Parts: sequence; C-alpha cells; structure tokens
Amino acid sequence: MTPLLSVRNLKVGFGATEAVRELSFDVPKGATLALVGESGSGKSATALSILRLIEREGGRIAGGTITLHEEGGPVDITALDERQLRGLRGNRISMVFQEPMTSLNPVLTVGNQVAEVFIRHRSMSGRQALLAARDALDSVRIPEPQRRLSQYPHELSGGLRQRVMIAMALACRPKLLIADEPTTALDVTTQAEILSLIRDLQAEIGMAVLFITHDMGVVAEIADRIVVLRQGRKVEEGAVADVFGAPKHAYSQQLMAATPKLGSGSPAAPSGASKLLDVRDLTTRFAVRSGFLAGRRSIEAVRGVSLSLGRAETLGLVGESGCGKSTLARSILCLIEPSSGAILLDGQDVMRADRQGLRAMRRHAQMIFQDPYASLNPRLPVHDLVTEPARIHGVVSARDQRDLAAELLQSVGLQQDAVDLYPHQFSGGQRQRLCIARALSVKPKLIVADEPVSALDVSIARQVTDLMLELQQREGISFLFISHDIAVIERVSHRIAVMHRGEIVETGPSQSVLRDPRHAYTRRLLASVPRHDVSGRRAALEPLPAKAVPAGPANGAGLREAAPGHFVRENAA
Amino acid sequence: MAEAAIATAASRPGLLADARRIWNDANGVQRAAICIAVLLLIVAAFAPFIAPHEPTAQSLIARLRPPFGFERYREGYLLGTDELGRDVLSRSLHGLQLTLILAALGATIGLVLGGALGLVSGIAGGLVDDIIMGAVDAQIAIPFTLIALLTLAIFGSSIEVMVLVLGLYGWEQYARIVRGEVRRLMAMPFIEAARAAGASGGRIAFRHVLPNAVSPLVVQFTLSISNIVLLESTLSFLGMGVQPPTATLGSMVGIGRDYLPTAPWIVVAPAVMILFVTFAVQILGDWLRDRADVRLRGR
Amino acid sequence: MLRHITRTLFKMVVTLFVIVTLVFFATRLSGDPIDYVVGQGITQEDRDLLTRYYGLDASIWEQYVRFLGSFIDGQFGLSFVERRPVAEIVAERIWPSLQLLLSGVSLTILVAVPLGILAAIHRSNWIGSTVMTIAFVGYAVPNFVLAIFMVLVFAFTLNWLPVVGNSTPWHFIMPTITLAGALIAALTRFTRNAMLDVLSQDFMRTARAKGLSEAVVILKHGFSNASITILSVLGLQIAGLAAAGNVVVEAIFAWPGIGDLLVNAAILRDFPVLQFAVLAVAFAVIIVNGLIDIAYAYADPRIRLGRA
Amino acid sequence: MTRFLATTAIATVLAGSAFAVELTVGAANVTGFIDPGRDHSNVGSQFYYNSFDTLVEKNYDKLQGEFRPGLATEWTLVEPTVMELKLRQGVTFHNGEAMTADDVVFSLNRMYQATFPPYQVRARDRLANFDKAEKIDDYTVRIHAKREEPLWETLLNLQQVMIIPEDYTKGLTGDPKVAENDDFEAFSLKPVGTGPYAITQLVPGETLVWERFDGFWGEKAPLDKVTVKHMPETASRITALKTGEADLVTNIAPDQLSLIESDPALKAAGSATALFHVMIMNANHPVLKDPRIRQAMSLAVDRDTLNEALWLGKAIVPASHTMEEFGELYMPELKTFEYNPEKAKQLLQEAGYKGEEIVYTSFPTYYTNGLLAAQAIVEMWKEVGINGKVNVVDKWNGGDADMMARNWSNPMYFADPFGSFGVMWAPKGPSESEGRFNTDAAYAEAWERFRFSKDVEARKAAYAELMERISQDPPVLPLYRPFESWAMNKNVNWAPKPGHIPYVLDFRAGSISFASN
Repeated sequence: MTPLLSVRNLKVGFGATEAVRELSFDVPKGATLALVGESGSGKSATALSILRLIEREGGRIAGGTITLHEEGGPVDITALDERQLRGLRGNRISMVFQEPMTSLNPVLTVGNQVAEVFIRHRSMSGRQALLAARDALDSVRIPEPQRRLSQYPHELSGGLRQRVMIAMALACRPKLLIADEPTTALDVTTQAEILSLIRDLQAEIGMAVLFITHDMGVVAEIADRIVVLRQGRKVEEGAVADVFGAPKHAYSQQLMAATPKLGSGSPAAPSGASKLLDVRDLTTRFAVRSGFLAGRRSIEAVRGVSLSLGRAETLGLVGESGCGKSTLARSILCLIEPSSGAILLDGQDVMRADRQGLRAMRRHAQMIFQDPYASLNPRLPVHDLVTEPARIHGVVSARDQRDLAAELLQSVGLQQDAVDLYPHQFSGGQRQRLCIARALSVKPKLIVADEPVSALDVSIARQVTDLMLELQQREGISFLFISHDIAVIERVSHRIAVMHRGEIVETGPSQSVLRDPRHAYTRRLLASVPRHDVSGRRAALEPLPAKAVPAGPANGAGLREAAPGHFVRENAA
Repeated sequence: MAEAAIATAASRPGLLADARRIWNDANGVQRAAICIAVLLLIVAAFAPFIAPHEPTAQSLIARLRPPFGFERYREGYLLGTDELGRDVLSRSLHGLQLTLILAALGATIGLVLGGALGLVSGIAGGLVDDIIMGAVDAQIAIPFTLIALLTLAIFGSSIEVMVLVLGLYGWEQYARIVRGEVRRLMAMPFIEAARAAGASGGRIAFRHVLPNAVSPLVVQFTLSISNIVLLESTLSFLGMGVQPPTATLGSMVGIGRDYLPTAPWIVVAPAVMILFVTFAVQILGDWLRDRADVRLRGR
Repeated sequence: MLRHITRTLFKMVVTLFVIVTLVFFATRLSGDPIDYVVGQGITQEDRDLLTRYYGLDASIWEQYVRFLGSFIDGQFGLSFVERRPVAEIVAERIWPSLQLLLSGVSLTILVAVPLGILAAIHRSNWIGSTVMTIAFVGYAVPNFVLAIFMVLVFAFTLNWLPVVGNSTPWHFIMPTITLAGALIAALTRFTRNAMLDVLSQDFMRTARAKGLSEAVVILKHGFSNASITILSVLGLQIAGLAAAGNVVVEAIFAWPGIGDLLVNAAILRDFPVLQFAVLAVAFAVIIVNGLIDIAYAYADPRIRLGRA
Repeated sequence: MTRFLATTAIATVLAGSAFAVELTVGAANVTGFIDPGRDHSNVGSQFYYNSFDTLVEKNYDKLQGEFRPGLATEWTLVEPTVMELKLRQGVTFHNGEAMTADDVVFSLNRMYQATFPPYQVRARDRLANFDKAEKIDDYTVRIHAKREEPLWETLLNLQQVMIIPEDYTKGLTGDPKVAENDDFEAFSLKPVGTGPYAITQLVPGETLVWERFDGFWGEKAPLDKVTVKHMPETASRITALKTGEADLVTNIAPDQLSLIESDPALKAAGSATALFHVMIMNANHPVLKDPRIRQAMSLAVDRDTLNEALWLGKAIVPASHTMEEFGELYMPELKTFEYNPEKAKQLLQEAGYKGEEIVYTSFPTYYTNGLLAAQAIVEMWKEVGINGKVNVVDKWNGGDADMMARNWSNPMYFADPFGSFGVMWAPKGPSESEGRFNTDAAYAEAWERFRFSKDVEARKAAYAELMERISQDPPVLPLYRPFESWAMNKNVNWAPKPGHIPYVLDFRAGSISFASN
C-alpha cells in the first residue's frame, strides 16, 4: 500500500549546520507516526520541512524529496512553488504547534482566525465561514462555541487554545496532521484530554498524523509507528510495540531507560531519619490590586500547608501549574514572606528569626531552580558563581575560592578546568549541574529543588536526578523536590505530597500514595499520566467531582491518616 | 546547536579579543560607522593640534573666502573662512570637540541622574516609586526641546546652563530603563538564587543587578549621545546654544545659514560633521541594542 | 473604564497645574520683563511707572493668584508685548502648528510604515539594508540642515517652492518634508523592529501553515500586532520630535505657529503669553498621548478586555 | 514651474488702472502694535508714516529740514511760548470721522499731559517742554510751551504727536467720554489715522495690511494694497523676493547685496541710516572707573576696518556724534573719536590696567552685524592688550552695575542733535539714570545752552563742549551709521528718503512707482 507521505533522503540545513541528515520515512494513510527525539534531533525541522515553512525559520532543504500521495497522483512538495504550497497548507496538510499561548494571534478573535481557513480554502463568505468556524469549534468539544467566536485567545485557557488550534488545523479535513509537541506545554491532565481528542478526531476524519514529541509516554499513548531521531539521523524505526518491546539501537534503549515511568519504584526510605524540616500550617497570601480605589484583594497561594522532611530524605511535591508549589518552596526558604504558620529548620523557627538567624538558615538551606539559563548570573565566571554562597557565608577565603570551585565542579561531574568559563558556554544540563554545585558549596542540609529537570531532555534529566540521588547518599542532604511530573517524583522521592489549589491534598510514602491514591485529584493526576504500556490504552479521564475544592480548615487539620504515614484531605475522599 | 555556536564564539573576555570579535560581527555599514566614530573621536581629541589656526583668530580683510580649489581661495585656509575671516576647518574641529564634550557630559549627567532615580524607584517601590514615575510621566508630557529652549531663553545661554540642560535630557528614559531592568532582574531566578544563598541587598544590587542592567544603559547612553548632539545643534542653530565666538557644530550652521547662498562652505563642514557623528553613533547604538537583546534573551 | 478616565483626567489636571506653576515661578526668577517689554534706556522713574502699570510691582504670590485668576475669564491676561488677550494670540497660532503637525505626521505614517514593513520583510537582503541605511542617514540629518538645503535648492536656486508662511498648499511642501524627515527615519526603524518582533512570533508560523497568502500573513496577522507597539511610541516619540521640529520649521519658514510664539515670548519675557502657550502645548501633548493611550488600549484586546 | 506662486504686484501693474496695484513687503520684523505716541522703536517706525499725519509736514526728499504744511496749514508764534496753528479743513480719519481741533488737542495732550504710563515715558524724554494744547475754534489750536522752544517745527513733526481721532479712541473701551488706559491699549490694535493708507489688518508680529484710503486729504496713494509679512530669516527674505512671494524686502545686510546684484530681476536701494551703532561703556564700573581705560577701549577700535569688512565700506564712520541730517548743527569738524592703538596702549599703561577681563555684551541678532562687530572689537582690544570677552545675551543690561561695555544704537528720533545724542545723554536722562554715565553741574549747564539757546551758534558751541566732555570721560563710542538696504523687484522704484527717521516705509504718492516694461 502506498503511504500517504514519503520522505526520502531529506537533508535540512541551518546555515552551515545540518539539522536533518538523509532522513527517510513513510507516513501510512490513516495511521499515526511518532517522530521522537531530544532537542536538536531535527524533528521539528523535519516537520516544518514538510510544509516548507523551514525557509521562514532560516533553514533550507538541501536535498531529498517529500512526496504526498494523493488521488491525483504523487506530488513532490520540495518542488512546489509558493502558490501551490499555499493550496496545500492548512488544507491537505495542516499543523498544530507546541505553544498554544503564542501560536494564536492575540489581536484577532478566535472566530476570525478559524474562519480564515474556510475563506481561504473553501472560498466561503465571511458569514458562512463563521458558521463553519463555530461547527469546527464544536467538533473539537469546545463548550459554548458560539461565544468563543468573538473571544480573543487570551480569554481562553491553554487547553482550550490548543483545541482552537486543532479546530483550525482540522477545518479542511486534511489528509495529514502534523502535531509538533502539541501537549508539551500543557498540564498532564490537559495533555491527556488533548491526546484523546486527537485520537478521536483521527478516527473520525481518517487522516494520518505525524506526531512529534520527546515524550516516550505520549508515543506509547498515541502512535502506531515510531521513528527515533538523533542528531538529525534516524536511528531506529518500527511499530511502536516492537520498539517499546525491544529497542534495537543503543540510543533508543538509552532513551527508554532514561524516561521515567510511573510505577517503576521509589528509593527506599532512609531508616530512622530524624526531622530536619517541619512546616506547620503555612499560609502565604498575595495582595492583588484589583483596580483603582477598589483596594487590595488577597489571594491565598498557599493555604494551611503542613509537611515535614527527614534528614537525607526526599519529599516529592507534585502538582499542576499554578497549584502553589513554587510559592510554597519560596515560602519555606523565606524568599517570600509567609503570612502565617511556622517553619522549623533543625528546630529553629526561621519565620521568627532575625537577620542573623535568617543568614544562618540560608547557609543550611539552598535552592535550585527550573530554568538553568536564567538562574546563573551571565556576567560572572564559573568560579565566582559556584562559590558565591560559600563566600557570602565566609566558608571559603578569596584565595581558596578557585580550589573550592574546581572541587565542586568535580563533584557534579564537570571538568575542573571550566572554572574560568561563563554560563553561556555551557549546555542546559551542565548549567543545572553548576546550580547544584553552587548549592553544594556551603554543604547545606536541605536543598529545595523547584522543577530542577523540567527544562531538560530526558537523558540529561536522568543524569541530573541520578546526581542528586548520589549526592544525597554521599552527603546526607535532604531534598524538597518539586515537579509537575509525577513519574520523576516517583523516581526520586521517599515520600510524596500532592498539591492542589494551594493545599496538600494527599501525602505519604511514595508507593503508598501512588499505588493507593485516596484523593480524587491524585487519582485523576495518576490517570492522566501516559502509560508506557503499548497494549492497553487508557479510556477517557474521569472528571473531577467538584470544580473547586472547598477550603479546608485553615489549621492544616482535616488530613486523615488513611494508611501509616499516608494522609488524605478529608472532604474529598 | 545555538548553544554550541555561542560557546565557540565567546572565548575568554579581553579587550583586544572583544574588539576583534565586534569587528568580525559587523556588517559593512556598521564597520563604516566604527571607522567614522573612531576617526571623529581622534580628530576631536586632537583638535587643538590638528587645527591649523586658532578657532577665534580673525582676519577681517579675508572674510568669506572659499575653500581650496575655488577662486579667491586664501592660502592655508583649506575649507575657507567665515564671516569674520576665521578658518572654517579649525572652527569645525574645535566645534566638533566641544559638541562631543557637551554630548558626553550631558549624556553622563543624564545617566547618573536618571540611573540613580530609576534604581531608587525600582528598589524602593511604593510611594517613592509613584513620585518618581509621576515625574517621569510629567517630563514626557512636555517635549524636551521645548523645555531646553525655554530654559535657555529664560536663564541665558552659558555653557553651564547648556550642560545642565543637556544633562537633563533623557533622564526619564534612563530612569525608566533602570527601573524596568531592576524590576525584571529582581524577578530573575539568579537573583533569587543569590538571595537564597543569603546575599545582602548591596551584594545583589552591585554584583548581580547593576552589571546586568549595564547593557541597556550603554545602548541608551549611545543613542542619547547622538540625540544630544542633535539637540545641541538645534538649540545652537536657533541661537540659544553656546554663544560666539565659541563654536559648536550647530552654532556654525546656525550663524552660517545667513551666508548660505553666498558662502555655503561655512555651513557644509559642520553640517557634514553633525551628520557623521549622529549617523555613526546611531548605527552603533542600534547595533549594540541588537546584540544586547540577543544576549538578554539568553539563547 | 469610567474610573480609569476620571483618574487619567485628574492626573492630567495635576500635571498641567504643576507645569504652569513651575513655568510661572521659573519665569519670575528669570529677570524683569520691563527690560524686554519697554526696551532700553529709560529712567528709573519711568521704569517704576511701567512696573506698576504692568502689575509687576505686586508680590510674586499676589501675581500668582492674579495669574490663576486669569484662567477664570478665559482670556489668560494681556500680552505684555502685543497688548491683547493671550487666549486670542495663542488661538491664532495653534491652527497653523496643528496643520503642519498633521501634514507632517500623515506624511510620516504614509511613508514610514510601508518602508518599515518592507525593511522587516527584507531584513537580510539589500532592500532591507538600503532602507535602513537611508533611515539612519535620515535620522542623522538635523532637520534644520535638511530645511536650509531644501530652501537653497528648491526655492533659492530653482524658484520652485515658496518659503515664507502658510498661505497656499505649496507652502506646505518643504516644511512638511522637513518636519517629517527625522520622524520618517525614526518611525521606519521602529516599524521595522516592531515587525521583526512580530514576524518571529509563533502565530505568524501558524498563519502560514494555514496556507494564507503572504500579504494576508504580513498585513493582517503581522501588522495588526505591530501596529499596537507602533501606536504606543507614536505618541511619545512623535510628540517630542514634532515639537522640536515645529520650532525649527517655524523659525526657518516663518510659519506663524506656536513654537515660534513660545520662543519669542520666552526671549521677550512676555510672561502671560509664555505661560499660556506652554500650557497649550502641554495640554495638546497630554491630550494626544491620552488619545493614543485609548487607541492603544482599544487596539490590544488583552488590555481592552483585561482587568479594570 | 513658478506659475503657481503668488501673483506679484508687477504682473498686475502693466495695464495701469485696470488692475489693483498690490505690493507685498517681506519685513524682518513686524510691529506688535501700532500707536505712534507710544512707539519709538526701529521696528515700529517703519509703519507710521503711511497711515498717520503730523501737523507740520516735512520735505523728506531733502536731508535737512524743510517744513511744510501738514494737518496744520499755517502756524505762528503768538507769544514766545505759544504757537497758534490753523488746521486743514476737510480732513477725515480712516473711520470716516472728520478731523477737528478737538482731535488735535486730544492727540497732543495725550502726550503733553500724559496719564497713560507708556506716553508719560515718551513725553519725558522729548516733549517735556510742552505744557498743553488748547482749542481756540474748530480749526484753530494753540500749543503752550514751558520755555521758549528753538525746535518748534521739529517737535511738531515728531511721530509721537501724530494725530489720532478723539471720539473713536475714547469709545474703544469703557466710558466713551473718558480717555482710559484701556482705550489706548485697544487703539494700538485697531489704529486709525488720517494718512493715505488705512491699516485694514494687523496680526501683531506677523502681518500688516494697508489699503488705499480714498478719503485722504492729499494726493491719493499709488498702491491699492500693501501687505507686510514677517520674514525673519535673511535667506528667506531674499528667496521670497526671488520666488515672487515678496516685491520688496527689508534689512538686507551688505554681505547679501552681491546676491541681489547678481540677479538681473532684482535690485537694491540703501542708505547709511540716521542712527549710530554705538559701544557704550560703564563709567562707574570699578575696572573702568579710570577714564583712560575707556579712552583706550575706544581708541583701540579700528572703525574703518569694521566698516570695510562688515559693511563693505558703505557705512559712515563719524568723527563725532554728528550727522548731516542735523542741518545747521552738523559739525564734521569736531574730531572726538579716533583710532590710535599706540595711544591706547600708552593710556592703559598709565592707568595701570592689569589685564582685568573686560566683558563686551552683545545682543545676538538685534543689530545687523552687531555680534560680528562685538567679536571683532574684542579681537582689536586684544591687539592693544585689553583682555576682552564677548558675552551674548538677549537682555538689555545697560542698567546693570556690572555691565562693562556693550552694543547699543542711538537713533535719530528727529533731525537735531537733541533728537539723537540728546535723548540718550541728557543730564538725568536714561544713561545717567541707569548709572553708567555721570554728569555734573557744568555738563548740565552746557546742556541747557545746547537745548534752549535761540542762537544756532550758541547751540553749536554748547554741543562742541558736550562732545569734548564725552571724549574726555567717554561713556560711548559711535561706531558707524549702518548701511541698510532694501531689495526689490527690478520693476519697483522705491528708495528710503533722506529726510525720514530710520526705517520708514514711505509708500505715499511720489515715493514709490513701477517701471512699465
């Protein structure tokens, strides 16, 4: 059977660098092909090449053919002129992009943007096109489609926006949908919804999907076939079941191995750990100005949170974006002033500490941030950067600074002679190592790691988490590890706390929480996580029972012990 | 990919290496601008040595003589003489020097004044921030040229007043930039990291915030120099600037305009110099801004 | 929204009040207008006589109160020099300035926006760099230099265009070009940068992926976004440059506008005229900026539909 | 390509009477108000003669005074201090009112018995000897002087005593029966006179339009309409002339004359104006207290070179404060001021001058070549060892104690040394009052003889005495009579008349005509 799309010996270059080298693959009709690889593997360049949008991004197709097999006969896309391409784009082949926040034009209404496609490709009048647009929105299960037509993108949530993107892409019932990391920027629950939507629509329209992702879990969830890319080359291709079952290429194996899989177990709890951190009933409010003269309103970003952390223990804090987990992390380190509650670090109440006390606390508690690019001062050389906390706390003299820096670099697995480099000379993973080195410079007891691996490729992320585990064992450091990715949390945490709308809804030993989730939200979260199980795909998500979780008693009570050490918020079980 | 490119491009910082890198990065127009700027700076710095005559030395019998190559050319006065028989070349050179000094002084005062206010505003917040930003808004409401003109008309046009007026130029832009940068940087993770590490306010301000706020300031400073040159020229052209016999480029054009039909050379040399200064500085400033943008975006 | 407008109005009034008060006291510190109004060489006796006649013998506070009082009758006092109501003088001058400003800004927008878009689209080829080089040169040429060379060529040598006053449409050509010169350069650069920002946005790629024609992509999706940014600077940049330009243009082309009036009033210490003219200009700038703010807010749905 | 430009007068003149004859004047300055009594500026003086008449008229074609009937047909001295004048009948103002003795008495007494402060100022420096005017009958008035007046006609020919309508003026504001200050203020924006041209539009500082007044008592005006437009830039004025936007332009500096002369369609007319550009020195400044220093400052200035360089030799450098216009009192034989750098050096040494900085203040643009002369003078001072510096300000600082030297002008307000030197340098006059000039009893006594002697020779002797005192303790150096030029289309025949005070634009019959080509 002829495939819908054949890519043969595709070469794509950006300036002097080759992004895609001699790539060949087929997209069968009506099937889903996943193009998998880490950043820089050339997967997006390939996708953009198919629509010939790559030139706009500064690249060029240096060789090969891209053939679309249609009823009228094969068409070599690389040979089309601009006019013909415009007839193709959005019509027979369409595309959905990663960032729903920025992929829609902020100053045009949703209706206008969807209708545009009908006007362009179906020669409809404006009125007809709007009607068609409403139906298109309806078909991607957007509630109240009529009202959406006159709304602007910023009025919609990320998930809805991505649905609008899909509605737009599917407006003309294309033969092929290219989905370039369409769920990467979304929360895991939203991701699950979008994935199932694409699956359903695919069945409805009978189109083929070229799905581009770095996430093996998503691949397992959606793809029929898989092509693994590395540095612009195809390293492996096959049916999903085959590749997942027995990856042949070393890189595929490594990728599989690095990808955190839910249910692959947690580290054993440290025995008889004494308490290092005890947070009691912590509440943090933000004042929000809500207009002239209207006075201030306050939002409780963190509400009556209590948690504790033992020495050499890792507590994984998991929750979706905006649930207040970063605020909680910063509150614990007094980077944001909490409104009430108590934070005891090694028995010292840091909230009531004076400047000296706070300084002393800071020596023992360090932080690592999500964005390794922004968390290093670009103006300072590495030896200054990694030793800064040590210098501040007088742990090291100016003379010994470079030695300490070299030592720290070594301990995080970097070359010692990198001490004179600047941050921009490092890759993302290396930078995160630098951040860890910086935190280590004062030999802290506690490291709060806020999404430390979310910006990294899976294999790099794996290395970084491995490093953290190793450091914990070596130095006895406690981690408060924050992530939206429950699989990562599982891998590193002794205990887990699930956060939802500013509250901890469930907490307990990792395996207890994951295997026996008691809270509805926890269950939903777990259900959303893509399984690496190719055989049985998930059914639709069960909806959350209540839209808003009613506020629990502010004193942090209301947590019920469901199993030893496993607590659940009362009202939702 | 991009990372790799950056990593190889940036070697150890060093003045000469920086200069070479900058030169290599520049396109044709930018290289021309660099050459012009360097040339103008050298010429301005050594104006007293290069100038063949005293800029104020008159020769009433040899007024309005044309430049070399024209009839009635006067030996030794390459670009001709002006309405008092002074050497146009020498006056242009000294004028260039003074214009640049005024511009540099003005831009520096504006930088320090505006920068300090912006820093205070950004760090203090609250009422102080409201007041300073209110002043910024008020400043924006009245075109600065107007303020400058009125100030000079009212308080007379001495060099001191001129420096003051030029120094006030753009303070609100510096203030806005610094305040914006401070607020942006204060929210950056590396500042938070420093705070988490226990760094003091001073350490954060001087080690982390300021060095990172420098590049937009440098860009603004550069652009502001060319704007001040234009402002000074405009004021001098309108007769409100530095007064005779002292020459600035603008005042030479201003006074020379009456002689334009009969002795255009009085105007041409200073006009061309103004053009060169502003052109070169604008190109460089714009380019710096582009480069700064790239760096600030990080990747 | 009403609250927003009230607040804006209140701020405007306060700003204007501060400005006129500053101008009032600054002028009073700057010397005795009798020296300028009556001219030179009069006896002390006569000077005292005239000081009393012009009401300058009163204390500065009394004068200030009287000055504020002059707002009430809408005449804003009598000019020292022209002996007629200031309101009449300023009113006479506003229209010519406004005409010039409008024609200058219109020309600027008509030329600069297409040029800027062109330069953005062709950022990496010769078209783009040519446009930008011209824009830089345009910005570097002081408008008075442009003006006097135009006068030399088109009026003095070729006798094509008139140079004095504003009586016919032909009179507008050189002043308009002079005024627009630097503005065009500035706005071209700004439009280009704004467009470049927009062109690299994800939604532009989306638009292309929909198969829209390049013109629709650039104009509908690109320019609609860039115009918001452009609007936000139009007010500030243009107001500043235009006010500066107006003074120069009015001086060179004997344009009977408010810039000319202001400078002369300052030189002659015609305080009543000076104060009111500054007020008028500040008022105009604030109004224009206010309108642009509203236009800006309206053009950007994120602001229009945003909170408060 | 030039067709679209404003149609010029010349194009319309050809057929003679069939078309309106219009003229456009490009003026460097246009007055801010029109009131002959209040004004004595060089800017204002351009505009009065076309619209206003004096009782005693003068033959302005002649350099020296030849008086003839104006609004008065005859005048006789009925007593030593009382002049009786018969008024011309059938004279009407531009507003249609007939001129009677009431208007004349009102006009004269608004100055002689001034209550309006600006008039008081003008009356004090030149009309102080007049007591009052009174009506005898509808066409006869008498003027009472305080002391015997040697300059009757001259002082009745003054711009300040031009005749304006009484009822019209009083009726402008407030009580129509009373002359209030506001009436005079209003008059200056809506002026009415008896001259051959009515002012039909006045935009202060910008435009003034004259239209022929058909009710004029004398020979009808040759032009239907004259528009004077403000054109501050020299280059613009010349360009306007070339493009046809103006037919006549004022204030062309000598440097620009070559431009006019090189254009076959244009020409220029000029004269050495009846005023002196002067350098004044502050006799009471600590550094300049010693008269020898001021003498040296004066002796160091090579005025002939200034004339050659800045005025192409067309200005007149006087040896004394005298002009041909003074008639019998013209005394070219006096040699009060000279160039002698050697003597200057010597005097400086004698006076013990130690190189103190001497600041020469100049207006930036007010006087043609003023700032250039200032810079040149400071260079000339340098030659004799005076450490000079130019200070440019717009403000008049003649009354400041720290003023050292500055430029100024000394116009001839009327054709007599009293109307020139006398106005500025009288005892208790403006210069002394401003504290930079000192007089004593002897000076005052000589002044009295100069001012009031009936005998011309006695006045000459007294004037020579004053000049001598000025040269001994100099407060002033007259630099030159500047050469002022007007440029015009070749077809316009106009030139400044020698008998006028400076800058008068005289477009009356016989003063302007057009070449028919």
